[in-house]
Amino acid sequence: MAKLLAVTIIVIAIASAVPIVLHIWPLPADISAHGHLIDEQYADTMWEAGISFLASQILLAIFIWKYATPAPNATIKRFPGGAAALVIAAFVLVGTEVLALGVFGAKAWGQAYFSPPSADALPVQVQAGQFAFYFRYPGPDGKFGPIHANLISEANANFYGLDTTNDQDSKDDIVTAEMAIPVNREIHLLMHSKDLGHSFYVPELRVHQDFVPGLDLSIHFTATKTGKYEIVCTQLCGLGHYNMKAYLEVKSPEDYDAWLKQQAALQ
Amino acid sequence: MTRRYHFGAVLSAIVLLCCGALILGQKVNAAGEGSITGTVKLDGPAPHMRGIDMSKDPYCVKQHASNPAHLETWVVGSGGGVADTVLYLDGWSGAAQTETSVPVFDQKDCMYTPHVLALDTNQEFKVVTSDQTAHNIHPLPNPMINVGWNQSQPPGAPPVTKAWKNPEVIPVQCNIHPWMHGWFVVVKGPYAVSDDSGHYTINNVPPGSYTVKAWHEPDEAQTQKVTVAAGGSATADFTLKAK
Amino acid sequence: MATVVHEPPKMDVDRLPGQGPGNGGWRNLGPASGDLRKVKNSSPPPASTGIWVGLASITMTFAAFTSALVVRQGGARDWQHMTLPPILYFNTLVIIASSFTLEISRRRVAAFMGGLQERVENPLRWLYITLALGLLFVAGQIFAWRELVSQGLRFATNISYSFFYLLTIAHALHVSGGLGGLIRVIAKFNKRVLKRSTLDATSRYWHFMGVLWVYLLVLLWMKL
Amino acid sequence: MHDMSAHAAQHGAPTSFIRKHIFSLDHKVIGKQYYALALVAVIVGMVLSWLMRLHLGFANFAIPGLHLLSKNGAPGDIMTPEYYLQLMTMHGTIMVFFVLTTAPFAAFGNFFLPIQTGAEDMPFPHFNMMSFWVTFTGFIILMASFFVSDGPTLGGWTQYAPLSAVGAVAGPGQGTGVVLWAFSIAFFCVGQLFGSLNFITTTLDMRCKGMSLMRLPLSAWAWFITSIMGLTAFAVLMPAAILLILDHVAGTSFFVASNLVINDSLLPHSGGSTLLWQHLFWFFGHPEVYIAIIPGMGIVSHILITNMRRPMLSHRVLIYSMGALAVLSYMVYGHHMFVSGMNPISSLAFSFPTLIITIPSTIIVLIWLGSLYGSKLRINTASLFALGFVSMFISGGVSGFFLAQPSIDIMLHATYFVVGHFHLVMAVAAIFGIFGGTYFWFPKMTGRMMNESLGKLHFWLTFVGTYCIFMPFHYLGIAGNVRRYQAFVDDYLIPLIPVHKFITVAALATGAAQLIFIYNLIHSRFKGAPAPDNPWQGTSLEWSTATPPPHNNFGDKMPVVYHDPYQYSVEGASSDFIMQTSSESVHSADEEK
Repeated sequence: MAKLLAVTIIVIAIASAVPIVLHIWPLPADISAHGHLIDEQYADTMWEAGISFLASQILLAIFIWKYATPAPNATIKRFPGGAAALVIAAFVLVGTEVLALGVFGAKAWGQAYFSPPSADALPVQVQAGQFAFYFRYPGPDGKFGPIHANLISEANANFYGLDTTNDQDSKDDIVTAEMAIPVNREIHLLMHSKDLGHSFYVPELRVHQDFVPGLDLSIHFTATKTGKYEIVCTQLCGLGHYNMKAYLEVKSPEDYDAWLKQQAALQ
Repeated sequence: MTRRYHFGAVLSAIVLLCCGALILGQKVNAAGEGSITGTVKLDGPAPHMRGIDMSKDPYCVKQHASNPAHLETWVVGSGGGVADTVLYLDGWSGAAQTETSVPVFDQKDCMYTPHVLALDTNQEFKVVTSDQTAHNIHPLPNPMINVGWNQSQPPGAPPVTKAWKNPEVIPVQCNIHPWMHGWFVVVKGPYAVSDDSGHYTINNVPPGSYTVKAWHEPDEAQTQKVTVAAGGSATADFTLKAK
Repeated sequence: MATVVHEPPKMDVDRLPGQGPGNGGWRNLGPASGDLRKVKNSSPPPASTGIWVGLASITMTFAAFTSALVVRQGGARDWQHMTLPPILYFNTLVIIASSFTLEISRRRVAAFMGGLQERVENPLRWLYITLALGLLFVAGQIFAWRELVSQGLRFATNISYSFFYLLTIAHALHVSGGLGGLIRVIAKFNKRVLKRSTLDATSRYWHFMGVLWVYLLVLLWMKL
Repeated sequence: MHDMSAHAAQHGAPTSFIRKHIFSLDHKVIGKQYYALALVAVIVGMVLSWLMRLHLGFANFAIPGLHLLSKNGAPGDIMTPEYYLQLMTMHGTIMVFFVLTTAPFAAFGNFFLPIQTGAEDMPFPHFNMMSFWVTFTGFIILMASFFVSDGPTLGGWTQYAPLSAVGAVAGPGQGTGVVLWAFSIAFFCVGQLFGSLNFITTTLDMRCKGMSLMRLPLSAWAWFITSIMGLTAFAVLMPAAILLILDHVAGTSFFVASNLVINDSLLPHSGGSTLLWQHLFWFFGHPEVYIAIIPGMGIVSHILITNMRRPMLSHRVLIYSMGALAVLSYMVYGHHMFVSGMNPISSLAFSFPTLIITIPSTIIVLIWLGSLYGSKLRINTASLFALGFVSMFISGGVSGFFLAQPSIDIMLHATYFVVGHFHLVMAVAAIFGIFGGTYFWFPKMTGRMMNESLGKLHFWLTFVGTYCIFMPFHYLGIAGNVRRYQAFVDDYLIPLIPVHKFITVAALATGAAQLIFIYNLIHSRFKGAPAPDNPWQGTSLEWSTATPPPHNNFGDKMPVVYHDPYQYSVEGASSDFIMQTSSESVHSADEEK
């Protein structure tokens, strides 16, 4: 039975590694300017975690195979070096490993979060609410009008609570239900929650940020490939959480301009 | 043996008599009731109704591929007739519940049909779904007046049967498709909802003087006084203004 | 405040069970050789360890409330700092005084138990005074709440009031627990079954409630 | 405050049924009560997970009879989105609180900590009894929320504000359901605080003669460390739950920000802090993970040592590592909030301790592996489950490398990768610890042996089954499958549905295998072979007393301890194990190392 267990553990360990090695379910293809850092970090971590995983499972299996049901006159053998060697090994091997991961990971994180958006980044606002995203483009004046929470009315399609009669800045704001962005241009995404906690996650874009009610956050990113992607909510927000999504279209600058004009006409 | 037959015969006769009296009585009553008819019109041009972008749910987009969806705040027919106006008798003091039919509130193509559902107090209604995407029905009454609910209806789920206890104008929304917006207008007594050409008829109105109230979303309300003769019909036309 | 007078250690390796707390304890570091002659024979009574553990958890609870208050006060613009009802300062004096009276009674009980004090009335009187002061404190707190409510300042009026009610009520409930402990001590003392560890634990708890109150008062009074 | 210590020693064996089996002061009965509670809870939680998996694998599958559970939640037997989330929330809450905390910590700890320390009972038996009954009340309150009109809360076991704090407008169950949830959690916290108080005091003050701290078995150490964590963690969750209740019933705004709009209506709250809940919750939540797993580590070490016939390479290093886990667990809780809008610098600050926590975990695993080397391993159901625990802990642990790094967390946060990670490392591993403990200690607890053949069958099905369930979770997460979705409507998730079908089948099969365990448990309780006092030739104190132990644990003579806890295969000794109570004088290389 011990040998069966050892074999089972090895089979499970190898079977677990197969889909990873064969890239059966890989990370979604990266379309962002900063994503390669995350992907490299992920790949490095996968190597280290994979080796630790396989090595420890196989060691466990070997020891089970070898030391179960010993001969009656067998004596206890001590692991060479004893506990001290293992503690040192843990500190040295895992310590350097995690330190390296930590330091390089900090770089990837910093790339995404510590640099300010460039001055010519395109500002887009996203508002999350139960259970849809709405996007706002500032229009020709480049300014977003103020949000009046008491005017928010999904019944009248005033999703942002804009007062277009009194607020000058609101008049040319363009509110849309899908997000389109020009390719290779930095986007400065201003995040606002209408009601609860939500999240903005585009796996291909390597972007993931929660909406915090009462606290407007912003992130910035650049998409490098045109195409249609999905923005999904990852923060449990109620019964329609699974269907809280919007499409993200990365368009060529010309297509983007045309799209924006078309949306402006619909306001 | 014969006595038993006698008893049976007498009982049947009594039952028959009672039923007959009831039916006759109703007929007599119905003969005395009148109706109020009229037209609801809009003053000025029909406001522009914004289109609805349903892109978040591809199913909804597909349903509206040929007929683009737009807001239904003002549905104005030819000749300026306004649909979805609720007409009812203000200060109704007659029977507690006059309407007993079970109207249907359908979720079809990611919109509500009808957009406005008028109801008598305690009148049961059915919420059904014709869509292959899940909706949630979330009416939000004033908690001091009625008890709200929020319930999903996945595709193929049986109808939800509900009723409202007290008169109130209750907005209803689907949060999964936030553009889906409708109204439950709960009134006491007979009511009618104007059709696409603005016509309406309130039936079963006993003779007497009434104030007819016309309600249109979001909070437009007008009144007119009419007198209904026994078996006759009164007319009340309304002209609304879009804000 | 004062030295804790331990009960004399009792030790019998082969004692029968059911005659007192465990023989071991955290001071009882057994030698490797199995030679038990060097082993210390007593541990502190569990009540005196237990009370510290309990106080630690109460401290954590109020630390959590404090961090909530700090975050909530610092993060929002809707904080209206409240003026504390003046009676609270009187209550503070009462609870501090009760700590002193309890300490006096603790010593007198110890003297009585040690046979140095003949008359039971003397320590008992001080216990009753402490109990009365404790009740007065709780009554004073209730008076403060009533006063605020009569001015229309309720739980949800502003977040500062929410914290005020929350912290003072939580504290008052803990003080009421302490009053229960005091009544228990008095009852046991009257029956002459009071143990020193019970008395010491109760008095530690009571002093802690006093310190906690002063802390809460400063926390509510301060504008961060 | 309350001096019940005298009572601990003085209370004689009760005679009435109620005092003996229901409101018992005996730590052994309370331990069994906790075990029974965990058993009921785990069955409820497992059935919930079956329903969830059926719904996930086969969308809009009508589960016959489901409408009997909830008319609104499953009209026509089809699960609604909210009902899925409600079941999910209840599954998480029941499992984390009423199974993973109660079974390894409160149940086994209550039964064996006093025995392993050589105490007659806990020092405050009334608190101990209250601990169980308050926890039980919490469970009943939680179950009651199934029967309120709009069902239990759907906010997830983390119950993030403001979804949890704004009331019924946010969704079904977010009114009464949340309030009941919060009350249940507050009760649970109080119960565990009472329990922790007893555990700590027992370990410090109630040890028998000769029982130094380092002579405590590893399981006792694990319970001691866990109880210190419980004391601090539950003391923080309880105030958080109280604040949540106040936001509901008193109209306060601790967690609800200003100007929130739902259904076009402005919510009557202002100024609350959303992140405050997350900080309070995770300050409890991360230590809670270790509260669930550290007792498992202790139990598994205890089982492994007994079955390897040798002590661990180092007794102290294991204890220090578990202590380090406990201390670090308070410094890492922010890694749950990397993308929550916390300052990105604090994300990094939380990242490093999270990575460092792998060091003590690695040490523990290496000590287990190193001790396995050159041992005389006996294979029985208990040791199989202990070895399974080690394997699960490794598998679940390595995925922590990914989640500890904020940069990779951008990809994996809130995906099935996280679900796979915590199920393996915390849930399944802890459950393996519970199973191992059950097969190992059942003889001592009931006086009867469990059926080994059924036990081994149960192990194989469970071991392979859980890997089939939880390994694919990682792949789903890497592909970006978001958790807490009741259906997969996103275009990029639709190709993953076959994986979900596979997981569902595996989950149903593995769940069915647990029926073997329940049968074995009940059958062996009444019909099992009578157990000897020391069936596994163990050395610690629980094996030196009668089976089952008498009311005061050790009969009429208190034990005296002469040895370290694990004197196995000592050269020159009269047998291959020396009980802690044996006065045999031996030279041991391992003693006090």
